[in-house]
Amino acid sequence: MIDKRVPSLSAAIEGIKDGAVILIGGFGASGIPVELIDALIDHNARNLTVVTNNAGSGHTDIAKLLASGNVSKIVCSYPRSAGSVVFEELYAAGKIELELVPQGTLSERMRAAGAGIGGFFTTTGAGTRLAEGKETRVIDGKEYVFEKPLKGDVALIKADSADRWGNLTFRFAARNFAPTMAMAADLTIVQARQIVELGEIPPEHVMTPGIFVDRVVEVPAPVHAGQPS
Amino acid sequence: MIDKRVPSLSAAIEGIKDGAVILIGGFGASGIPVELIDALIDHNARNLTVVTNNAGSGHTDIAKLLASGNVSKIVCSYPRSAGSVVFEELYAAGKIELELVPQGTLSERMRAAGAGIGGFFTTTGAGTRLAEGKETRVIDGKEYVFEKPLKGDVALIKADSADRWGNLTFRFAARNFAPTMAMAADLTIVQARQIVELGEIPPEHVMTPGIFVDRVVEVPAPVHAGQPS
Amino acid sequence: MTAKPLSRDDIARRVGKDIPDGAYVNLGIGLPTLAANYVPSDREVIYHSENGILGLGPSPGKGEEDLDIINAGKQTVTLLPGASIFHHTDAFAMIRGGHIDLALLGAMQVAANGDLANWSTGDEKFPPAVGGAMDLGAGAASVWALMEHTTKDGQPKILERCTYPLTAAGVVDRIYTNLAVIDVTPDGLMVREMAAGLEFDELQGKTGAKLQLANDWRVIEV
Amino acid sequence: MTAKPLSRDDIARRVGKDIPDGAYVNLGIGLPTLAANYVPSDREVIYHSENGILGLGPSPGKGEEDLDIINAGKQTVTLLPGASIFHHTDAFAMIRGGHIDLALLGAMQVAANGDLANWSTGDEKFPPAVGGAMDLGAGAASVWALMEHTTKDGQPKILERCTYPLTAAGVVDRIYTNLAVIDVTPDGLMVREMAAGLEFDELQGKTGAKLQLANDWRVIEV
Repeated sequence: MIDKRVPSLSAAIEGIKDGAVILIGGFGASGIPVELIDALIDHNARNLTVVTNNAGSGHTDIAKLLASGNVSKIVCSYPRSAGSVVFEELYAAGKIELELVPQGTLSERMRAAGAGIGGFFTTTGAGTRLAEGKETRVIDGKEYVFEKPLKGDVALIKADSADRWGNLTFRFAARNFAPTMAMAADLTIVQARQIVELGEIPPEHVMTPGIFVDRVVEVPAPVHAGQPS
Repeated sequence: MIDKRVPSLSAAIEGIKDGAVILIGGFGASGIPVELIDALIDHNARNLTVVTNNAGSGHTDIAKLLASGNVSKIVCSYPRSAGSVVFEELYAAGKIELELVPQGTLSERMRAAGAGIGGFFTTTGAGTRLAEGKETRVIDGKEYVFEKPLKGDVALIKADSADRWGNLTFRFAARNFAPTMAMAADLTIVQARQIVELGEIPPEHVMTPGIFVDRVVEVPAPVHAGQPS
Repeated sequence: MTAKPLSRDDIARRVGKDIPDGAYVNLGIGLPTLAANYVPSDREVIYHSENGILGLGPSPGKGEEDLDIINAGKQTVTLLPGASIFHHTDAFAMIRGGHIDLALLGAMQVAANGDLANWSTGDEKFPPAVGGAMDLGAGAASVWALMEHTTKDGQPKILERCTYPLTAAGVVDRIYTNLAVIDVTPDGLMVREMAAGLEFDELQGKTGAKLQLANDWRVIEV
Repeated sequence: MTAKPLSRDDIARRVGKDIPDGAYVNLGIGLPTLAANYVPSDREVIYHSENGILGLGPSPGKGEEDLDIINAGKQTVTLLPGASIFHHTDAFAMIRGGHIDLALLGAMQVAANGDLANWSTGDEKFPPAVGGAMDLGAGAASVWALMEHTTKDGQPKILERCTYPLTAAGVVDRIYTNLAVIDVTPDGLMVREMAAGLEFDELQGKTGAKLQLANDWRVIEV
């Protein structure tokens, strides 16, 4: 029997090791798995690399994780935004390493990891600082940059509905990075607003098939990122 | 106003030129746009390259297109199957060129074309005849083959529902190659069982966003491939 | 007659008139987003957002905001009938694959060859942030740069070569400023329109790259 | 005692017992598909099909066939509760990305180093066809090869090196034949089980590569 449901947030987070690469879904405040992040903070694994689009805002969720001192590196496209004070202080103090990746390349690199692609050529970033040191190639007269897969040890994902096989749906644009990150991690952990019976999600409407999901925990009234929890 | 609806199959097929590369959706008999193929046969463009998974069966749809003498090359993964007599005769007579591509690589190459990827490395085919003459690279100790994008001039797609913006849904596994082919062609032509009002397809259930679609024609009772038409 | 530079709203108004019917358009933050307000009402334009939306509608009414329906600037928006939702990787496949007809991007600098700089001043004190700018710059079928013609202290932002780090090389097709509308052509920068009362020499004086005045140039109408 | 080779159904029965609970499994056409019928009923296995299905169920009842619900062998199937549908590119991302735990593949030849040949005899008279075999061979986390131990005229199909064109290099983990169950290990081919009444020397005689007999070898039970 396949049952990916776990009874608690701490059980969901169990086993994450020091030094792990953690992919965290969300764009802006939409789709951020706040409760899983809080559980990760409590879990207290150290020296983490976090891959996520933004570097948090205010003092909750991702910003709170950074403030915990357990994140040594962040891989993202847009760390600097209104309220990204925690990140900016850590960065200014040299306490966090930043790998800046164009947003589409960030997503495509994770897809490559999940899809067994060893690397790909993209025009994004060609001729810019972010291509420095990278292999380039002219294809049909245009310059391309070679980008490598970006794999996670763990992905933290916020879903709307889930079933015991790990099939997922997402609310509107809370989908963003989630389906790609779910593919790209060895251990994909999901918080879902509701866990439904097998078959309740119509097969054609499954947004992330359960094969990409390892653990599902129900969080019936999730806090929206950036709001007080 | 954006209105991708066209009034007839012949209007849908209009303008396809001699020498065009035509991507045709479908796997086995599922998802094959039979009526569009028949219209293409009537249209009589010559010297076509057809990209599709199978090389037709019996004497209908893809087999009928091959029998028309208008296809000089087929790119596919599995041309030989029960009833692929038309293809086999043309092949034996040296009247059709075959480019054999592993099924996943076929799909991934079209995705690359649609997604602006200049090429990618895959383990599929490494060390086999189908990698002969191709660039290879060892990545993390495994051998990968470099594969290039595969772009279509035209894609012929069978959908279930469509709206005037070109948003599509598909019935069950009739989806197969369609979303990828829709991305990968300059001119994506769709036959849909029904054309619905804008907004009738819930935004989260759109399977191919209209941005990838150029023309939609309603074919209310499509013939299933391999069945008498 | 003294030159009458366009207001920020007027730049947006001028750009809005050029967004073609039926186009798939991605809007950068700020001026570009403003421009969408001025597209003539008889045109149907489909707006794309990097976070996986096609068919963005106007801002929601008060109390109708949905925090899971936001644009790339993280503002709440609405979905038009016909909208679709997809994941980030597909959203950027649309961009990189050339399916987005037009990206309207704010710019810090544009070079005569179409080089775009809009993500970094190169100041190492601040952490860099790029978002989807490089993807849009490299991928969109057409790129229009929107900006003030000069910096606040009067330095030109249109240059022979950008001094700021590039976002994408040779991608800008058209520049809209508070003083002019300029096409980037293989033969150089071609001024199509100038603000009322502006002399070409004055415009050239505020520009760090050689301009040519189109024979059929006009005064910008907003 | 004379050897009792397994029937085709018995090979499928033997394989079925080894398919683990909770596994994501892709089934090749023929013997592999047959094996699914013999998975113990207390196990839940999720079957994957290249054309974009997870959660394939048994054959539909007569009159209940849906021509848009088919497996990779183009037979109509059913969908279990919990099934999902996706497009071809995602289906192969699952395969190539190592998400499929196990691929059961029919084989023409297997080499001692795990090389698999199952798509072509190299005969140039016939058009070649590969389908998803190379993707599955290269991508699945584990590959089991299912086949008769020898050709119809008694030639070995397990060889030091394949003479047919390869499907994938060094990928087979286990071989199930009508005579034996053999693991492909870094130290060579290790016989885990033999058909009742079969002597090791006889098995070796029908095999074109050096075999080792595991200390704890057993008679195949079906």
